[in-house]
Amino acid sequence: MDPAAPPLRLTFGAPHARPGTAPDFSDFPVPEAGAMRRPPVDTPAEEMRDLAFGMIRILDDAGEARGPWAEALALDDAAQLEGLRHMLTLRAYDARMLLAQRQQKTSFYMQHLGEEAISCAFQRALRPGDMNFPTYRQAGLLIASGYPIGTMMCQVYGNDGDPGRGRQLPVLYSSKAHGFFSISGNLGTQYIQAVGWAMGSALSGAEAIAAAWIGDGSTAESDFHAALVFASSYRVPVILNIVNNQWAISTYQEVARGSVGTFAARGHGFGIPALRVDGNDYLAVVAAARWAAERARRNLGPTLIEHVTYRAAGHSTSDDPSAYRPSDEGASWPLGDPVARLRDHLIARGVWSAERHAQAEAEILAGVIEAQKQAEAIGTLHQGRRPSPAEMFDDVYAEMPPHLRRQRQQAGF
Amino acid sequence: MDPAAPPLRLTFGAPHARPGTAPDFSDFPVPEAGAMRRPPVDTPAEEMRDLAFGMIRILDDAGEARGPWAEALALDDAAQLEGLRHMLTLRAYDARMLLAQRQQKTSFYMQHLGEEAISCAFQRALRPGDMNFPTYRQAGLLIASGYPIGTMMCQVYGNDGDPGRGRQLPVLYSSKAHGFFSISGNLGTQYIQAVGWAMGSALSGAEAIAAAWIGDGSTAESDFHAALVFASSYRVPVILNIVNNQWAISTYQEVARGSVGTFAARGHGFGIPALRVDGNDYLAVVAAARWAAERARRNLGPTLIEHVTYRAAGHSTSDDPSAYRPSDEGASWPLGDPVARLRDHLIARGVWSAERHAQAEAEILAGVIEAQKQAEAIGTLHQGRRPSPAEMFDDVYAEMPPHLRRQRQQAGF
Amino acid sequence: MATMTMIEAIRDALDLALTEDSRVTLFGEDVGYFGGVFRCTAGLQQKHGVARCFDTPISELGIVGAAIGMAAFGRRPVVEIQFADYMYPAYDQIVSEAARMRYRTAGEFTCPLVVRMPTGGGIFGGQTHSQSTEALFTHVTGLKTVVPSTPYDAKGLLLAAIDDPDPVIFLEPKRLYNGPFDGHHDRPVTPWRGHPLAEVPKGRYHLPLGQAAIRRAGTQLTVLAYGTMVHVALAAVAETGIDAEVIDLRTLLPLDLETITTSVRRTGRCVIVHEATLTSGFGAELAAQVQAECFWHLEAPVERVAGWDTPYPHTAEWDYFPGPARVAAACRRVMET
Amino acid sequence: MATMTMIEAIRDALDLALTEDSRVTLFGEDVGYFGGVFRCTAGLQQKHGVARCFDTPISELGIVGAAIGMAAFGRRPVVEIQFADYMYPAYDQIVSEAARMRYRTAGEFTCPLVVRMPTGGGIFGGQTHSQSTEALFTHVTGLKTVVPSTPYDAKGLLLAAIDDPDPVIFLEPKRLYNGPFDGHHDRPVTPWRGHPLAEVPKGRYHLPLGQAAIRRAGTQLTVLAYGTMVHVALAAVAETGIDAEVIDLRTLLPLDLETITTSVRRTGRCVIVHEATLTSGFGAELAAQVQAECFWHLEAPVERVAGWDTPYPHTAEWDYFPGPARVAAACRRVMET
Ligand SMILES: Cc1ncc(C[n+]2csc(CCOP(=O)(O)OP(=O)(O)O)c2C)c(N)n1
Ligand SMILES: Cc1ncc(C[n+]2csc(CCOP(=O)(O)OP(=O)(O)O)c2C)c(N)n1
Ligand SMILES: [Mg+2]
Ligand SMILES: [Mg+2]
Repeated sequence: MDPAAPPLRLTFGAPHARPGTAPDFSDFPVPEAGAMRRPPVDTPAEEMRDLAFGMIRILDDAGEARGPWAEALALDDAAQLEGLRHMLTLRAYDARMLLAQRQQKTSFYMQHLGEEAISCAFQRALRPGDMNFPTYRQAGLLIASGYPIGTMMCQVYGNDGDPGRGRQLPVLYSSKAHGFFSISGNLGTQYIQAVGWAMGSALSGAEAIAAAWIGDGSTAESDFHAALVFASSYRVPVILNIVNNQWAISTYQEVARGSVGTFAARGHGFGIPALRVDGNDYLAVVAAARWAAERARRNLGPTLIEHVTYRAAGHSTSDDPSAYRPSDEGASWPLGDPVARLRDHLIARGVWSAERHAQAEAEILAGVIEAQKQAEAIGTLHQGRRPSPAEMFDDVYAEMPPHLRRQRQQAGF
Repeated sequence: MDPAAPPLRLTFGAPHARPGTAPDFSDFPVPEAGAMRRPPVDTPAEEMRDLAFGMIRILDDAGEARGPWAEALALDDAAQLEGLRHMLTLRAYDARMLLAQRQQKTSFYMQHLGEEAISCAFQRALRPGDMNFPTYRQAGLLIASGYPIGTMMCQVYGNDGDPGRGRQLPVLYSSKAHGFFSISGNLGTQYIQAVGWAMGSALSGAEAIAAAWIGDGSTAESDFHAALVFASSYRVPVILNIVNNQWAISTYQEVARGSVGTFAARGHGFGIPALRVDGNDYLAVVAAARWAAERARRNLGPTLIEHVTYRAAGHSTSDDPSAYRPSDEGASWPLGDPVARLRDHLIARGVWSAERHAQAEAEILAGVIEAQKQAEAIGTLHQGRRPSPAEMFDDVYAEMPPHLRRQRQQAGF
Repeated sequence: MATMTMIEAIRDALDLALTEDSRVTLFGEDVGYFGGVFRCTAGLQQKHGVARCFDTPISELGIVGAAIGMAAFGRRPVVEIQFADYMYPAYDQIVSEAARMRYRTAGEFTCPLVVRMPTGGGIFGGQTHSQSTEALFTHVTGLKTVVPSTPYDAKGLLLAAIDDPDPVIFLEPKRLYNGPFDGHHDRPVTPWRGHPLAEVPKGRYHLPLGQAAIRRAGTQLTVLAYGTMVHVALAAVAETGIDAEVIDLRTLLPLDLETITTSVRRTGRCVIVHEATLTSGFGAELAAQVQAECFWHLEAPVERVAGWDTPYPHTAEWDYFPGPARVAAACRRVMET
Repeated sequence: MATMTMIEAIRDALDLALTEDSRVTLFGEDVGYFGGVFRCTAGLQQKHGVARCFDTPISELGIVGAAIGMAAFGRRPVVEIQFADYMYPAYDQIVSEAARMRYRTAGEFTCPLVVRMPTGGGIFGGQTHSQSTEALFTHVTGLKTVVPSTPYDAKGLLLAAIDDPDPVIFLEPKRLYNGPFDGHHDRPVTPWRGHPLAEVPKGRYHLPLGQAAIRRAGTQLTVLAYGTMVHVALAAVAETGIDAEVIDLRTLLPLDLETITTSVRRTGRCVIVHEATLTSGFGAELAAQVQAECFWHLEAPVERVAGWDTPYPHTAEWDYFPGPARVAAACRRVMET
C-alpha cells in the first residue's frame, strides 16, 4: 500500500450541457477558415499528422471561400448550385418523411437535419462504379447520384414500389447502380466490408474505389478496428469516413472518443493519413473527399476523414433528445447550418439571391410532395399495394430449398 | 476512367527473409541504449508521442546501464540477480517441458525462448493484489511471483496436482493468488477483461491495477480495440502490454502492423501514452513497467507498452518455423539474448562471473528436474494419477443442474 | 400491491439490487443519464450515481468483456445489450469466456454476470430489432437463459439472476414491456395496469431459475411457450376451446423437465411455440426431449409453431410472427391426430 | 485414380477452383506463404501468386467482413478460420451480414462466400481446438452448412460450395484430415491411403449440397451422423451386429429429409450421433423432425448420443468424445425398446 497514492477512480465523459443548463460549446475550438495547409496527396503519413488535429474549413463567416483547399478545389458555380439543390432536396424529403411517420404511414424515420452537406458533397468525389457503404444518415449520397426520391419513399413505406420488397426497416436503402451499398441495421459491420469491396476491386484489376461510413459512436465497434487493420495492412483504395455529429443517441461523442483530441487521430495508430473537416461546409467536404479519392486512385492507400457536424434533430422518430440535451443546443452549434452557409456563399458571389433561394425551396418542396403523392398512390405501410407476404420466403437463398417451400405452403402461399 | 491512373493494387507485407534466403534485419533500427528521454509520468500524452517511435534501452553492448531510465530505476544487485535467476528458471523449465512433450508426457507445449526478460521483469512493477491477464507466453510472471514450478508442471501434465483439473490445454495456467488470471485459448479476449477488472477495482475503492497482455499478431483482434476504447474513455488504471516478437505463427508482424511504424503508435489514436521498449533488456522492461504502473496508481490513466523481442523458438510444439523463416534468423536478431545481456551486465559490474553463472544454470536445472520428478510422480498426460473423468461434469455451474447430473450418471459416474 | 409494467418491474429490481448490494453495477449503451432506449434504467444514475450506472461506448464486445473482468474482480455487473440482435459482437466473450470461466479455472475465477437484452418482434423493428436469439445461448453450456413473461416474474427472476453465481442471459420480450400482448396486432393492446400477473410486491423476492409456471391447467394438450408466446398461446387456446395446459418455461436452461413431462404424460399431446426461426430453435430441443421422455404417452407427434426460416421481415411482420391463428391451428391439428 | 487424404482433397479442390475461376481468392491466418496450420493451402500461394492466396491479420471478423465485401464486389472468396472455435469473433458478420445480404436487398447484393473451418475434437486440443459449432450455423437462415466425412466428398462438396451463389459454412472434421478415425483412440489410426472413399478423381466434380449418403444400408435401425461421427457410427454398428442403416448427412442445411424419413419409416428406430454438446445441438433438430415425420413408424424414442453438456475438456477428452462404446450402447438400447 502506497500511502501517497490517491484512491483509484474512473473518469466519466459528460457533454457540455444537459437539460436545464445552458448550451455551451466554449471549449470547442473552431479554427479559422482557410488556415489549414493542403499537403500533396503523396506526402508520407507521418509528415501530415497535424491534419487530424485542426479542421479543414473553406467557407468563412462572411461566406467567402478561403485558403489552399478552396484554391485546389475550384468548383464551378453550376456544381455549387447543384450542391445546394441536393441539400435542399434532402431537407425537404426529411421533413415530408418525418411527417409521414407521424401520420403512421410508416413505422420509423431518421433525419439528416444539420448534416446534409456531408453526404451531398462527398458523392461529388466519386465516379460511376465506386461504392459507398453508408450508414442510415447518408441519404444525400443517393440524392446527389440521381436516385429517384420517389423510390426512396417507396422504401420508407415498404410498398410495392420498394426494390427491397419491404424487408428492411425504413431508410435502409440499397442501390448498386448508384454506388450505394445496402445499409445494414447493425452499426459498424459495413466498414470492413467497404475495405473488402475495395480489395476485391484492386484484385480484379478494376478501377472502382470504396467509401466506408460510420458514426462517432460506432467507431467503438470492432468492425471499425478490423477495417483500419486491413486497410493499413494491404494499403487498400478506400476512404474511411467518420461522421462525428456529437451524439450517439443520448451519448455524447466523448464517451467513444475517450481522452484523445479527435476521432481523426484514430488513423494515426495505423499510419493512415487523417483529415478533420468542417462537415457543415459543403466546399470543404468536397475538397477533402477529392483529396482522399485521389490518394485511393493513385494507390497511395486509405485516408480517414472525420466530418465534424451536429445532429440537429432527434436520433430517429423513436427518440426525444430533450430528455438528454438542452433543446436549444443546436442553435449554438458553432459550425452553423450547412444549407445557409453554402447559400450565403453563393449569394456573396452574386450567383444566387434570397429570392431565388426561397423560390428554389418552394419548387423543391413541390417536387418532393409530387413524388410523395405518386409513392403513396402505390401504398404505405398499412395501405395500398404492398409486396405479397408470400415474397417473405423469397431471396433467403438463390434457390428455395425444400424446407422453405414446405413452410411457404404451410403459411398458405 | 482516368487514363493517368495506374491500375489499383494491394500491398502484401512480407518478412525480411524466407527459407533459402539470408536473414536480414538491416532495416530494423536499433536506437542507442540510454538515448530515450524519460518524461515525468504526468506529462500530457500529446507531448510525448516520440516515445512510441524510438525504443527505451538501458543495457548497451558493453553491458553498461545507460541513460535517464536507468538512473530512475536504480534496481539493486540482489534484485538484478534475482531477475537473472527467474529468467534462467524459465529457460530451464521450457527446455524440460519441451522434452517432456517430445516424450509424449503431454500433448502440447509453448516456449518463451528469447522472450524471458519481458514477463520476468514486468512482474517487478506489480504488487500483491494486482492482476495480469497474460497470454500463453508470459509464464515468467508466475515464476517471478513465486509460483511453484512443480505446480506449473502438473498443469502441463494435466495430472492430479493440476489446480485446473486437467481441463485446459497445457500452459494455460491460472493463479489468483499470484496475480495471474486464467489464460484463455482465444487470442485477445482477455485484453478487454483486464480493463474491466481494473474498472472493477477502481469502482470498488481498491488499490489493485491490472496488466493486459497481447501478441503483435493478436492486436488485430477486436478485443484489442474494445480495450483501448474503454481504457481511454474511463481513464482506467491498466497497463496495456503488446509483446511484439516479430512473428504470429508463420505471419510476419508487418501484416498486423500495416503501414504504421510501430505497434506502440496504436495508443496514439486513443490519446493513450505509449512506450516502446527493448524487450530483451531486463532493466528497460522493469523501468518502463514501473513508469506505467505509477501512472495507473496515480489515476493518470492507461499506458501502452510495446515490448520488442524475437520469438527464437517455434510457435509451439506443433510448429516448425523452418518452413517459413530462415532457421538461422534468430542468430542475427539485433537485440540479442535477454539472459546473456543481463548476465554480462552483472559480470561487468563485478557482482557475477561466468563461473557463478554456469554454476547457477546447473543448480537451477537440477531444481527444475527435481520438481519435474515430483510432478511426474503424481502423473503425466497418459500415466499416473489424473483427475477422475467424473470431474468433467464439475464446475460447469456452481451447482450441478439436473440435466448434468443425469448425464454424469449416463457416463457411468 | 402495485401493478407495474414489465419495464417498471425490471427497473424496480435493478434499483433494489443497486441499493442492497454495493457490488452491483449497471452499464450499457444509453443506460446511464438517459436510462436506456426502453427506459429500464431511467433515474437510476441520478439516484445511485454515475459510478453505479453509466453509459458505454457502442461496443457490445467491450460491454460484456469489461463486465467479465469486473465480475472476476468480484463485482456484480448487470449489463444491457440494446437489442438482442446486437449481441453477436459480444457472442465470443459470452461463449468463450463468461460461460467457461468457472470450468476452465476449476472455480478459481467465476463470472457472476447478468446480460439483459430486449428480445423478440412485434414492434415493426425489422430484422435488426426483432430477433429471438435464445437457442444460440441454450447450446452454450455454462450459461443460464431466462425469459420472463410477466412483470411479477421479471422482477423475481432478475433478482435471482443477479444473485446467481454464474452468467445469466436475461431476455426481455420487448413486446411485453408495456402490456400482455396476445398476438392480435389489429386489436388494442391490453395494459399491464390491473393485470394480476403485474402485481409486484415491494422489496426483494426471488423466483428460482429453472422452474416453469403452469399458466393454464388443462388435460387435453400441453402447450410449451415462453416470453411473448405465452400470451399468444393463452389466446389461441381460449379460441380453440381445447382444454390445454399452457406451460410458461420461464427458464430455458436449466429446463424444468419435470413439469413438462408430468404434463405431457398426462395429456399425450404437445405443441411448442416460439418466435425464433424454426430450424435449430429451442423448440427442437424441447421436441427432442419430450419425445424421448414421453414416447409411450404421446398420441400425436410433437408440433412446433415458430418463426419461419427467413430473416425477420419488416412490412410482412404479422405474417411472420406466430399469432393465435397459427397456434390454434396447430393445437387443432394435434388434437385431431 | 489416386487416393488422397482429406487435406489433399481439399487442397486439390482449392487448386482447381483457383485455376478455373479467376474470381476465387483464398485468405486467412497463415494460409498464404505457409499454407495453413493444417497445410490445406500449402503451395497454393507459390503456384497462384500472393494476390490469390494470402495471409491476413489475426481478425476473424476482418477476414469474414472483408470477404463479404469482396463477394459483393463479385469475387469468390474462400476463407479459412483457423479453428471453428475461433469463428465467434466473425459470428456477427456471418449471421447479420453474409446470411441476410440477398434477402435484405431482394437479390441486388449477394454473398457467394465459403468459410472453411476445421471442426471437432479428438486431437487433445482442449476447449479451444475441439469445438463443433454446426448448430450455431443451422439456426441461421440464409446459410448452408456442410460437413464432409471422406476425401471424395470433401472435394466434391467444396467445389459445389465455391460455386454456390450463397454463403456456405464448410466444416472440416480435423480428426478425419489424415485418416477415417473410428473412435478407438487406443488403436492405430487407419490411413486414407487405399481407402475406397479416399479415391479422388482428377478434375472437377460436384456433389450437390443437400444430399445425404447411405454409408451402410440396413433394416433394423437408422443411425444419423456426419463428419467424424460417421466413422464412429460405422464402427459401433459393426460391433453390435445390428443391421443398421448409417446415413451420412453431409449437408446439415439444407437437410436431405427425404433420405432420412425413408429410412426411419422402414427401420422404425433412430439414433443420432454428434460431437457437439447435446442441448440445442443439431441432433435436437433431427430428433424433432424425425419424430414429426415418422411418428407412426417409430417403435422407440429417437435417441441422441452427443458430447456432454460441458466445455470440451483436455485430459478427459476420451471420456467426453462420443466413441463406439456409447454409440453401440445407444443402438442396443433403442433395439431393446
Ligand atoms: C451493433 C449495434 N449496436 C447498437 C445499435 C443501436 N443503435 C442504433 S443507432 C445508435 C447510435 C449510433 O451513434 P453514431 O454512430 O454516433 O451515429 P449517429 O446516429 O449519430 O449518426 C445505436 C446505439 C445498433 N444499431 N447496432
Ligand atoms: C481467436 C483466435 N484466433 C486464432 C487463434 C490461433 N492462434 C493461436 S496463436 C496464434 C498466433 C498469435 O500470434 P501473436 O499474437 O503474435 O502471439 P505470439 O504467439 O507471437 O506470442 C494464432 C493465430 C487463436 N488461438 N484464437
Ligand atoms: Mg453520432
Ligand atoms: Mg507474435
